[in-house]
Amino acid sequence: MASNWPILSILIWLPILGGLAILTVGNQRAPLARVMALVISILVFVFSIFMLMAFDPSTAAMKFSELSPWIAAFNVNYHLGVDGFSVPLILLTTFFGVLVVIAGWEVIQERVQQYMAAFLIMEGLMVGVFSALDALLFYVFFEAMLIPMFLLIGMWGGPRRVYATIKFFLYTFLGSVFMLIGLIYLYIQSGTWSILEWQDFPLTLEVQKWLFLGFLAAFSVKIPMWPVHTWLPDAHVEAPTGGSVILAAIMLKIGGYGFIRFSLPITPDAAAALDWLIIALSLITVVYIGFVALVQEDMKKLIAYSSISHMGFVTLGLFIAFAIFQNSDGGEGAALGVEGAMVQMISHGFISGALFLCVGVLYDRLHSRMIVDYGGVAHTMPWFAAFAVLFFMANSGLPGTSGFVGEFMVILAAFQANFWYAFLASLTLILGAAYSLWLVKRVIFGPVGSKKVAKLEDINAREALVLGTLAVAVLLLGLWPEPLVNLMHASVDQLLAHIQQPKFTMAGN
Amino acid sequence: MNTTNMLLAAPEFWVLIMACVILIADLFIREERRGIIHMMAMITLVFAAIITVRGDYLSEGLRSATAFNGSFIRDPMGDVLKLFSFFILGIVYVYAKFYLRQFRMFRTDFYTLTLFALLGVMLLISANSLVTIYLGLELTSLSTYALVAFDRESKRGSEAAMKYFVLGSMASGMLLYGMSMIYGATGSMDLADISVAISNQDGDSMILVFGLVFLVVGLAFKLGVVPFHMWIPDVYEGAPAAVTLFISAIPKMAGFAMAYRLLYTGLGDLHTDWQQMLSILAVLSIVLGNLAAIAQTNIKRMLAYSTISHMGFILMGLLPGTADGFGASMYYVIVYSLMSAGAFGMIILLSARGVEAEQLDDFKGLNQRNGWYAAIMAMIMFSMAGVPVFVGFFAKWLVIKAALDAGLLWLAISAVIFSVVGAFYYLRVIKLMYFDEPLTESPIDAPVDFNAVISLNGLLMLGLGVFSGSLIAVCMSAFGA
Amino acid sequence: MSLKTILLLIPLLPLAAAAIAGLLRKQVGRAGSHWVAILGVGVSFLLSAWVLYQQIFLGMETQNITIYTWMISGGVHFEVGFLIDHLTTLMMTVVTFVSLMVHIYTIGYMATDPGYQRFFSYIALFTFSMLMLVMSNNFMQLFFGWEAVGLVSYLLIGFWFDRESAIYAGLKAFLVNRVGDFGFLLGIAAVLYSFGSLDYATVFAAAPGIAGKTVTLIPGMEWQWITVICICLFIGAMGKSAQAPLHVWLPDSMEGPTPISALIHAATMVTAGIFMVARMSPLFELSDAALSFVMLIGAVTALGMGLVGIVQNDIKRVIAYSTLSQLGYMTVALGVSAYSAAIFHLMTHAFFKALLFLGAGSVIIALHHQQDMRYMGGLRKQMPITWITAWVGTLALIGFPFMSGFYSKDSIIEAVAESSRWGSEVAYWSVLLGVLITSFYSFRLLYLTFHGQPRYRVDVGAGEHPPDGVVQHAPHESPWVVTVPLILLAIPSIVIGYLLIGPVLFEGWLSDAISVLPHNNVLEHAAENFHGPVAMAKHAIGTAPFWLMITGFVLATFIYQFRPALADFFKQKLPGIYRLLENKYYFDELYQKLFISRSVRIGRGLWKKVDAGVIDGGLVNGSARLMGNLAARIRVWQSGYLFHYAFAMIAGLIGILAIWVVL
Amino acid sequence: MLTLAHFLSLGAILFCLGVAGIFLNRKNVIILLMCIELMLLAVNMNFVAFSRFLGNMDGQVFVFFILTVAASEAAIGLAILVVLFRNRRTINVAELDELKG
Repeated sequence: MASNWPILSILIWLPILGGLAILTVGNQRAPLARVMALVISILVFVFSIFMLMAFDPSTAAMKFSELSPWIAAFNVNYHLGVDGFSVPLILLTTFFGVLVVIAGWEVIQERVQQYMAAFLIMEGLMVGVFSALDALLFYVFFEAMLIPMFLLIGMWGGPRRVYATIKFFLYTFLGSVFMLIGLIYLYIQSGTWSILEWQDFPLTLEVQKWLFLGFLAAFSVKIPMWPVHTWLPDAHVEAPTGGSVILAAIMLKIGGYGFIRFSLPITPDAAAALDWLIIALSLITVVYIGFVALVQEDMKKLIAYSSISHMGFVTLGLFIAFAIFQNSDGGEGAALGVEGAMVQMISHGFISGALFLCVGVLYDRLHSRMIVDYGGVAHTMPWFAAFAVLFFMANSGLPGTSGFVGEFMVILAAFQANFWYAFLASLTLILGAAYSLWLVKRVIFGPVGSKKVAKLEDINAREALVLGTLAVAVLLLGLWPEPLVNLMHASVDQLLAHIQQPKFTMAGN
Repeated sequence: MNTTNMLLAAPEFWVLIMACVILIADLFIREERRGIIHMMAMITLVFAAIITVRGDYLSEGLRSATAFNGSFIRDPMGDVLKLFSFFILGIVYVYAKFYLRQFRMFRTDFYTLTLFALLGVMLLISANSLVTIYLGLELTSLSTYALVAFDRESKRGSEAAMKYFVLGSMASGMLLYGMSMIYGATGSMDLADISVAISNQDGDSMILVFGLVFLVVGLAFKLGVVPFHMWIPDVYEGAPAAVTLFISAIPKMAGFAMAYRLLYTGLGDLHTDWQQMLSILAVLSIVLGNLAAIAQTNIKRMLAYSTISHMGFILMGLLPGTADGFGASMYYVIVYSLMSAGAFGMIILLSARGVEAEQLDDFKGLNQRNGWYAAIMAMIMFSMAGVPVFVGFFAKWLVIKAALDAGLLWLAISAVIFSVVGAFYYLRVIKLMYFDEPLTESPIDAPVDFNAVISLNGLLMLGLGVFSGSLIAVCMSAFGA
Repeated sequence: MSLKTILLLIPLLPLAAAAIAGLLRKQVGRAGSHWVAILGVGVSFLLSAWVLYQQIFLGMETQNITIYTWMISGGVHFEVGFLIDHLTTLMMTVVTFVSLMVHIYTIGYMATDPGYQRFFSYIALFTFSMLMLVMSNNFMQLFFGWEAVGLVSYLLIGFWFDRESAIYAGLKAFLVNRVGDFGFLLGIAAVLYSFGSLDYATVFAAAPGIAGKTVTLIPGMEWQWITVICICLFIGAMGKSAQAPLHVWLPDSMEGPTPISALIHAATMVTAGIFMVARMSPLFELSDAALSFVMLIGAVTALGMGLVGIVQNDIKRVIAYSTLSQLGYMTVALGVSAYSAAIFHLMTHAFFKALLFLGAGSVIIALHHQQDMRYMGGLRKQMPITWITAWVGTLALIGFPFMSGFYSKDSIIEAVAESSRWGSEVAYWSVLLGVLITSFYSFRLLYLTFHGQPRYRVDVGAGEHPPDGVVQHAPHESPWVVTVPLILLAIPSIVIGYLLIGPVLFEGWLSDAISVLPHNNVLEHAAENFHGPVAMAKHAIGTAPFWLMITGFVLATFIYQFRPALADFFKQKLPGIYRLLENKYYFDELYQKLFISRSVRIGRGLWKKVDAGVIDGGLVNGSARLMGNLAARIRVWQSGYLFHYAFAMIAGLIGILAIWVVL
Repeated sequence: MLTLAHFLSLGAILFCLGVAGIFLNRKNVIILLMCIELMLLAVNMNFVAFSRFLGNMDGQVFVFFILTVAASEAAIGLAILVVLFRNRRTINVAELDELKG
């Protein structure tokens, strides 16, 4: 493996250019489009494995950096690089890149080339988000990603797809433009777009607060947090299965990643000063959304709400650090919180992706997402039922599955900050189990719900492959998270050391 | 300073001559062979570009050169704008030929009028005194008045022309009134002299500001900024698509140049005053333009309101009064012209024999009829909405930065919020193309040159975005930034 | 083979068996799946026994082995490892033994069930989880096993997933357990916070250091930190060991197949809470308040649940309530610091309660899944082995001298009597009264099932699902796969107490795992009076518990053998009490109202009103509507009239003039 | 003695008349054309006055340009008027409202 390859550029541009190439295949040759998409996505995944193998987790420095001028007049650079935060997320992205292609193999019959291309282009853009070290480049990827998703939901989505997709687009767009203003402001102040340089750029507390709120607007919508979460259930419900999977598994993570890359290191003092806000919102998200998920009648909506609730742990884990610093001397729990948030993101990627795929399996057969239309699926689809129960259990945070790890770490960390934070966060143990298993009870178990259910066929080899892969991932991560956590130690330590240094003192007040 | 180097105006002379040649040539060319006129017009543009590029007028250390006793100026900014005017007019001609042929309006008048308008635009771009500004403006305006009524059978066209004419003349009157005040306060017509006079003079700023207000009004009308925008929707809708295409793409560049010359070269010392005026006008345009566009069902009219909001953004770039700001505005205006040309090109493309595709519904299901055309339109729409990686985003980014440079955070915030509102109606077009079923299955066909140009136009949206550094660098260096 | 390999094999063999039986169903077939499961669990049992042997006779040291590092984060090493001391080994042996018995029994019990292989897979998986729980050397792995057994319990309760009541019971069990786990997890977090580690050894060593530390969780109330930790942990135990008020899931769990009731809901899983508290004795010892709390909860459960057992008609439910009551005994023992008594009772209870459940199962298959005792009777003739073993189980349960239950239960009662803990009088009277009640309902069960006249009739043409009181075939004794486990369980039910009371309770065999502060050591007094098991039994004849037990026996005999009408008489005379017991103190209704309906209402309110109403309807779509309305309004300004346009321009001009020239 | 202020006032009044005519008149388009001429003449008045009082000829030169342009403007305006009348058979300002919204 030649270590001087522009591996990140390959990971970004191979799927994008490949996607554009697929577009030229045309409507008539769907099989060719599928095969091309599969080959490209596997190739990308293989490259990302190369990257993982060459990645040295022992330092926090950016690796595989690439730097060349892009908009020289404003000091904007094509600057890429990865650290312990980005690598797992990139791998998650490329992994799902392959899965969604397989998942959409037979399901999508119309305009296959556009469907596959949209996924590949989105994959490239998402890798771009995770590896951009130039703020404008980040923003460009961050926003451009909306386009393929917008089209995906709108073109292959459910009956209310237009409402859902426009809502999705405008919601996230509105959030991110505030960030843009913040970024431009930072450029005006600092003369650079480099995220890394910004991290050391002194800012007064007042300014930091405004910037923080700008970042918050973008990332809280993306992740999403209460009360700006309402786009997600609609988008998920209407999106085609693959779209839901990518949306839940990766796109939400971009919000969390943004907090890690921007909010925490660039405006650490504001984050410290406003941590109560994020913690409060996170806890509301966890509990409130848990209750809402409980009463959903649409499977996808339930999973969507459950995603939101789980994302509450990410923000909680990230911002709990400040409360821990105030409480204890060592602040070691802070690392637990941040790493827990990261693990939660990866794990939630697997689980929510798997859950949406499960719903997709049912939807493909019965064309309904409503819980009442099912019942007793375990009779006719035992293998599917086994997978579904596993994933729903993982969703409810069962130890031994990945779903447990992140929540466990964050709750442990939250306890270091405040008993009541941990108390409220732990409520998810009950709520998560309640909504997940209640759904299982109504859909998977029970007497056969209808004649249609009685005629269901169990999953085929392709579906089994997808779900099986995810099941392995979910279990592996649950039983041995150390390799994942090990990737980010250095980066987490550096981040935590960094955010304890007040920046505003350097700025003069 | 006082060298009367007529060669500086060589591009203008060339265009003038060719406009006259074409006017006369028409007498000798039969109707079936009118394609020759089109070729001649294209050649005019090509040579005008070559002449402009080859004009080696910059002597050591100077960034500009003047002619005609200082009332005409050649500088890099003017050259860039002129080059883009030629380029975009070339695009316009290709689109327009297709349209005019389909609608049986393929007459030489179109070419002569647009070339005269181009001459006016060029003059305006290079104008360095109140007189040349006025002349350039009127030359452009009078040609376009006539163009709007180009379809002599059209009720809407003649109504639009009448409205445009009356309002435009009124705006010229106001501009002139402002000029008279400036002249009265400074005793000069030459912008450089005016600038000097203002910086030396302390009293009598009352008349000056009074004049400034009128100038700004005239300018605002030219650009189509709220509340002087009322002509835009009606003219865009009423005029034939080919003319709308021209009006939306070319004169805006002159409008920007005029603003730069008048406000910065001439009245730079009144910066704080015009900054405030323009910021109010900008926010009004952005808000009203984007809002009103939502309610439209006619795509030409929708694009008209979208233009109004874009003009608000262009004004934002002028606010800081710095090279970066003007560069941003110029970048925006060029990008806008390209987007606008593409959008109207698509309308022309979809217009089937004798019926303009001016309803939004005409775009329904375009992706299923022809994926590539839909993709072009989608790129244009995303670009107009300011979604990255398309070039429109970078334009918005730069003008927002300019607003922040000027310390106008509130303006930047309202601009971005309403650009989100605006994104809604652009998305609606995409929704129609991609998510809806087509109303007709009839194939879309267009000549090769049209296809090539519209493809180029669409790809530019993406290409200029991905490789945005180059054009931005050109625009910035035009102002010496 | 190294010791580590052997120890690893003990849990992994059942896991492998579970995987094979579950995933390779087609390949191994029905017989293959039960063979593989039995083999896995059997070897696992033998290995456990070997370890026990090593410990007892060869003096093997306590082993604290790390298997692998699960994760390192925030300076904390999370590891998976084994702590093999006497307590662990005892549990391992009991678990694998009972599990093995249940495995064998299942061959007969589930013979015709289509989910045969799945069932074996589940119980093998359960054995694995339970072993991981008891063998753990740290809190995290404990929690792993803790939840894993909960998962298998959930799956097994809902094993017949076409039965609405079964899947409901499964869900209920899991959720109620989750409530307990909620506290447990907080407890674990508290442990980590206080000690910086989750390793038992580290934590227990550091425990005395935080005694006296206080915390204010609610303003104005200061608590001992250690009390908070212990109560949180104990909430977990309350869920798992079904202590009031988190007991509601256990009776419903009887919806599962009977072998499961024996294995999970009587012998092993439900005792995990007891095991856990005993394991945490170094922590609990530091908090008198927490122990009092534990003791009182146990006392309430012991008495209250026994009472409910009296009015149940479902044979399994009677045993289930009996289990609850016995778990209450164990908890009381924990509360008075008699941890080894609790563990001892746990062990004896595992045998005799498994025996009772399996006996009940034997009856149930004989009557074609009839579980209502009102339609049984007189089965002693057809099912002699079942009948005798049931008697053995009953005698053990009620604590008849020399039987295993006697030694463990009497020790507990004695320990409570010795205790001077706050509230120990209440506990004492509860456990004492409990003896009477236990005796009463146990004999009621025996009489109703095996004695008297049959209250069913045999009708060959009754069809697949005959009405209550009708069976298709005459009942007969169960096959050997059923009766052998019964016999094998009956033996320890008789002798294990006799054999082990000395070493386990009084000779400090468990002292390497359990620590008791001197002033709490209630068993010390009993140890002084202990002169061998025979003497203890003799001595018992003169004590209150013995006579209470006899009273219960006499009452039950009188009512159910001679005067059946008396039962109805009491029912009619004491309708209030009867209804209260019949409805299990209305806990289910209360929870339904208080939590479930309310949660659903809250959820729906938040969803429809706040999410869909305020946020989406108001802010999101509201702003969209606002924009639309504004757009429609603004549109009107573009009236089409030239003079309006001109006016707008002039207004604009005048506006700007007004601002800049006039102002 | 006539001062600059007098001339300017006259110019302003004429200009205002022209402007007011445009938006007050709701009848005839031709009147609009006349109003526009009036505005331009008002401006001319200003230029001439300024030129005279500043002693600078530029203003008066500009006036000639304005007059010329005004003439061509009138020509265009009338041409449009003719087209308009041909198409709609009316030159009533209040009826020119097909394009709106």
